[in-house]
Amino acid sequence: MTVILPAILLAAAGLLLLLLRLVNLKRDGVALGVALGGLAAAALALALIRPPAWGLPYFDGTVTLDPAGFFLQFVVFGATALVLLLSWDYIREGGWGMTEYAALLLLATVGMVFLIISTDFLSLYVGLETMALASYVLAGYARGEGRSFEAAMKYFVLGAFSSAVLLYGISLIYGATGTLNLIETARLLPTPPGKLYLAGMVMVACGMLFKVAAVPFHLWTPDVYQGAPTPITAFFSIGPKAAAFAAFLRIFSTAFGTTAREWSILLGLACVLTMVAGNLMAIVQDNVKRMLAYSSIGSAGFVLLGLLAQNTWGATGVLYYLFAYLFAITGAFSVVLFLKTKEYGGERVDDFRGLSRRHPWIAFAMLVFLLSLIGVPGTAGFVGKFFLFGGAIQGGFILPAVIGILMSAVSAWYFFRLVVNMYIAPEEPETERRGWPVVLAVGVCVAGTILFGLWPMAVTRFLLETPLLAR
Amino acid sequence: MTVHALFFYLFAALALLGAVGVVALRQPIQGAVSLLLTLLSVAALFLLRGAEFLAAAQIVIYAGGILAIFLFAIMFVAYREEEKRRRWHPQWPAAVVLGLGLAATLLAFLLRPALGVPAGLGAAQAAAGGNTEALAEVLFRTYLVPFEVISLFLIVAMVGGILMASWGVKR
Amino acid sequence: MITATHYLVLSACLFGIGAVGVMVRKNLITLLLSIELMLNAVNLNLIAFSHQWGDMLGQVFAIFVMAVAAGEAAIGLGIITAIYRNRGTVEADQVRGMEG
Amino acid sequence: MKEYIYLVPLFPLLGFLLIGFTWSRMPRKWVSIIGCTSVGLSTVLGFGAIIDWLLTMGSHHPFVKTLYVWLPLKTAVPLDIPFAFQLDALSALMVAFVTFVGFWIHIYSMGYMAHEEGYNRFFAYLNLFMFAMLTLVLADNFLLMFVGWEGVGLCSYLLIGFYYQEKWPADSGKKAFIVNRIGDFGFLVGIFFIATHFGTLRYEEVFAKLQADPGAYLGVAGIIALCLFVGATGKSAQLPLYVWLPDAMAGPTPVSALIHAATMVTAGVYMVARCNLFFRASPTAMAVVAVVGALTALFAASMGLAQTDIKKVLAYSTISQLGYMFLAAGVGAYAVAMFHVFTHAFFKACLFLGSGSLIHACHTNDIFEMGGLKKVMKTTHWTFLFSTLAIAGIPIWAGFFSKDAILASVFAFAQHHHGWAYLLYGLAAVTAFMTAFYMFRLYFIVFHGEYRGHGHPHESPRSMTLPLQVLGIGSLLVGLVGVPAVISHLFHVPNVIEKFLHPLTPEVEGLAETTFHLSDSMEWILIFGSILIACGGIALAWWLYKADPEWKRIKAFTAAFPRLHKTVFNKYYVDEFYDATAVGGTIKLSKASAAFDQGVIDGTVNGMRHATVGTSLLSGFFDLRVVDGAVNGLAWLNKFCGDLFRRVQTGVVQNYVFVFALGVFLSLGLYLLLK
Repeated sequence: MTVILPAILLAAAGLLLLLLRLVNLKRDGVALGVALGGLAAAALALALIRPPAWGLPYFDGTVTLDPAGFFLQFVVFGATALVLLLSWDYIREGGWGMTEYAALLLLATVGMVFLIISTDFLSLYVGLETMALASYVLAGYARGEGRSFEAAMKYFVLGAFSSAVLLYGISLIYGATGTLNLIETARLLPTPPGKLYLAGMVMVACGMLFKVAAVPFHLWTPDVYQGAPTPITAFFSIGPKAAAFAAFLRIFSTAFGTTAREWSILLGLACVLTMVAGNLMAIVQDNVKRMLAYSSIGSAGFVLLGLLAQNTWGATGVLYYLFAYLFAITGAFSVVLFLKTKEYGGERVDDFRGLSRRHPWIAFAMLVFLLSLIGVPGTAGFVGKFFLFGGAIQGGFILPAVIGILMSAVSAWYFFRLVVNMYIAPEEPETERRGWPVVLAVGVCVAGTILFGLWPMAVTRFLLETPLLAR
Repeated sequence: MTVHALFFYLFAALALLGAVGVVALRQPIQGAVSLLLTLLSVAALFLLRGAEFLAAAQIVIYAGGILAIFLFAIMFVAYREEEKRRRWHPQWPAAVVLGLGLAATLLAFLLRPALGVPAGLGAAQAAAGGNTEALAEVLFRTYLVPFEVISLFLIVAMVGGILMASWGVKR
Repeated sequence: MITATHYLVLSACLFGIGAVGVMVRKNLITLLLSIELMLNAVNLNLIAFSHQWGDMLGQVFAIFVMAVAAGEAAIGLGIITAIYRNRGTVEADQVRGMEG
Repeated sequence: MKEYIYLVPLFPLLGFLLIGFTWSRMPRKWVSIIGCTSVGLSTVLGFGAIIDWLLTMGSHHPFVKTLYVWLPLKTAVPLDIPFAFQLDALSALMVAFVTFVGFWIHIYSMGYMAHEEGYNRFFAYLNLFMFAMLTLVLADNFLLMFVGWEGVGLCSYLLIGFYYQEKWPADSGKKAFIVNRIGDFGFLVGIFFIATHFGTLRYEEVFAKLQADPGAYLGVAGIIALCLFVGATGKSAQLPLYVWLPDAMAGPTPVSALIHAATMVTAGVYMVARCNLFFRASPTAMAVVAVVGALTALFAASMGLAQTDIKKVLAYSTISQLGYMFLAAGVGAYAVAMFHVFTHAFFKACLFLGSGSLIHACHTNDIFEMGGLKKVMKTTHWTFLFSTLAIAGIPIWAGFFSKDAILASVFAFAQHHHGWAYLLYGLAAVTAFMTAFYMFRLYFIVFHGEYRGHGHPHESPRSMTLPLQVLGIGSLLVGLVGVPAVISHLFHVPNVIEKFLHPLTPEVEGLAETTFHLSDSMEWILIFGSILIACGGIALAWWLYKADPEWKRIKAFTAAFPRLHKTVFNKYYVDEFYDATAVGGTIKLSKASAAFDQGVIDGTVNGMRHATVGTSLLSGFFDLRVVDGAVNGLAWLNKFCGDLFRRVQTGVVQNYVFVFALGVFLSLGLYLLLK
């Protein structure tokens, strides 16, 4: 029970919000308070779970709390909390009502939690669908904006298609092993792997690659990221992605761990393609949300490197990079939101002109986020990339690692277009003041990026010293 | 050829026919009826594999529930203008080739799976005292947590569906 | 003798037809119907394997798949309604404000 | 006092934070005080720490001050990467001149930037740079060095783009940053190889492992060395990544003096010297370093011959001198390379500051709009002359000793080991001749003859001339710490620097050696030879530019070879080549992949529909609309073209599904083929 207590608390908070909506209590402040309170309670409950409960199978092995799951749950809680803060101005200006919005976010988070802690294909799939379904609605939340609906539609059609592919794959894996449990799967996999397993593995891989937006299953990403409400874009770029990577890691490292030689060909190809295409495509974008979307595609490629590596550094890199990415990408999107004055303000690269003059602190914060995304040492992003690339080289994936390092140099190119605009371009008229929640979110992200860049020890020690995944 | 096999081929053919109908027929409403054919045939196929509960659920949930929503939506939005437009996206020849290719590659993997003699459901069902009981055993014991989560999922679906359907008024 | 392979062949065909439907149909509702075809293919697999292995896992999974299909249909039709009201069309290729 | 070594980089950081985060609200006077004091304090503290360390531990034992554990590499505790600073011979030398020269350049900036907008920003960046540079040199592990390495790159970028109203500086800043990133990429790959093969990144541990069993690491050491060298070529502007440095002159002159002459650009040499054990394990790597160094020296010097922008002349001479340093490192004379880094910092900083003083006075960078300034700017004149004599290699000035040491080392290397290195000696000698020539060309054009500009040039303020005097005297004296062996025997003055840096290059069985001996007579011959070369260059400059006030001779020469002059003046069109290939190529590639995403896939899809008549007809049977269209042939064609054009910019969900399905299909097919 304790293992799923955080999820229960979150679900309770979400349902409470829906209830409030039913009795027509629609105060935005109350909604934000309930949602943040629910998250805080969940985080506390999670933090109180002590190691003896870790790694043991619960509920007939459908869920297991291992260090990776423990860690990533905090990441998604953080993502949801930050996104709630970001949404404050946005949702209020649209007059869209915080209550249902917060409820959907929380329920999506419940889905992510199950995606993260499941050690069974069935519960993993159910978590995935809960998360995805709430995401479709959230993508279309900017009602009245045609492109928001368009984003929801594209996300939905492709999401449903991909989950059909994933399901087909899972059914084949079940056919090959006779179990749905991930840990059992590892035990029951026939050696050498049969055709049934191979087809299943490929289709599961395709489904999961879609969820993390890897090339060539990434086509939805730019459109959805651009069309969705900006806070939700921030949410998509870290929350569901982190949860999907947890499941990815669990399926491929744990369940399919013995056949790494087979799947590393496919994932290696996808990884290299993703890094190259994502980063190159970002160069030609003029819309900041779209640029960040492509850069997040590229980042998924970096994370895949850690998955490929199949060693301690690699797994640590995956988790730490996602952790660092939480601060950097949410921060970057919060700056975009900060600049939103009119319809699509803050979305063009030109909107950043002279930001350092208008809001020196915000410009500095953006610089920190971009440096972290590029992977400049001293920021949390560097530490994550260090383990990812180091792990890949250690694991013998030298060419992908070298391509990754090169692509991370390329990323400086397009990110510095923003920096140039902020620091080196003439100034433009004043923007209006924003509410405190956005500023708070920016502050938290800056603090996190710098703090975990300079003092990564507390986290990395934990990640390196424990066997991350239940086996 | 046993009766069992005869039934299998009959329903398989009907299912495929319905599926082709969904893709090829002009009107969405025709497609929905076509899908009904497939759904019922698949339900029959479930029965042939000893999944009685599933067959019933297929008819109730799918044919009864989901398809009803579809018909509702079709009535609401898409009835009138359909005739004037092309029904297929211009990429259709390539898509058909690809779809056939996909099915063919899948078949290449699936045609000779290393599967032994089927165990049949007899033992499992006998132990629990019937198909539905055996199912409930697994569903409410092993998969209790996902079962609870799926209820959240349905809440999200309900709330989301209502929200989305109530939006979209032109500004 | 009808074996699991028969079911697999049928399900692969259904899956392929469903995929073709998603790729070629412009009407969003028909597109959703095609996705249901793909999910049915999955269920056929699950039932066949359930019979093969002699356990109930596949059948339980199939129930969940049905529930998910129901939820997806609800959301999908909600989205379609919203788009219809917003743009006056339910054709997938008419909805394209963003590209590149 | 050495315990407080961490304060040396910390003071400038504090200065940066203080100035930076009050933005433009702090008055200039306070900014000057904070900016200069912070660096002054680190200078004093740095020297204090070095002296304390020398007295208590001696130069053979490095002193390490660990602040806290930064990053673990393995689960085992001893292999953690600390945030720690290390004081040894090499870092002591670097700290000494970085803080000293840096301090005087800060003082100079007070005068130079007095009338500029963004005074606060400038000092904030300058202090941040000092922090990064000192972190770079004091780091006790590769990762921390990389922190400083990226930090100096960032500051260099910010400072080059300082005049952001103009487009050129902004572009140059970006160029510098990107070229540096390419170099950093090599460095980072090298670091990862070290981490994987040695399991640690601390210098002490890595080099101890390498020394203990060089044979075990021979193969990988060469790869690591080459990766690191890629990083060095980026930061230290060597072939082929030198292109950013001349453009970096768009920044304010004190920046050129500090970052692009005295300190940051020498970081590559420092790094190679630091990692000399890797390089010595691989003769190939050493040869690469030496050849790249020699070629860069010659190439850059030849480009300096025809420049008219005073700062560009100095920029090319910097590249050329850096080439010299790498040449020395490539033949194994690491101490000599560092010696040249040391002397170069003084005379090149002095030259740049002098040029700043000239620009300040004449408001132009063009040397042909100066002239005759000898009389009006006395201090600037004599300090500039001193440093010019130093770089030309005239005895007793600093550059002579270090340059002669390099030439001698190359010669000795050729004599003892590889005959082909005589060729390098030849290149270096030609470069020395060119250097003397173009530097004195500059000197004669600027200070002699008649004033050709407008306005009334005047001597610069005291805050600018004082640093000039200090560095001018420095360029006369600092060479005395490294006198050649023969002179050291003759006058009984020790070669201090060589002794001091001796622990840097331990003799290890199986690795290339680092000290060579020449016979006394040979050494004398080489010394006189290099003096002769320098004098020859000066004489030619004198003959062309001083003895011939109308410059008839040189004009006749350029008229005779117009194409040669044009090619040299345009820097051999290397920038144009890069723009056309590397930069253009990447943009094209990204455009192409964008087009692929949007167009090609969709185009293929549509192509399959439209290209074949058969398919079109088939679709016509099924689709009334197409049949209708086909009847109105022209209308159909029209629509088809528009359709196709529109389709290139997709955004249609079915196309996305198609690509998805294609991905699944290809992945399945891949495994079908593999099995």
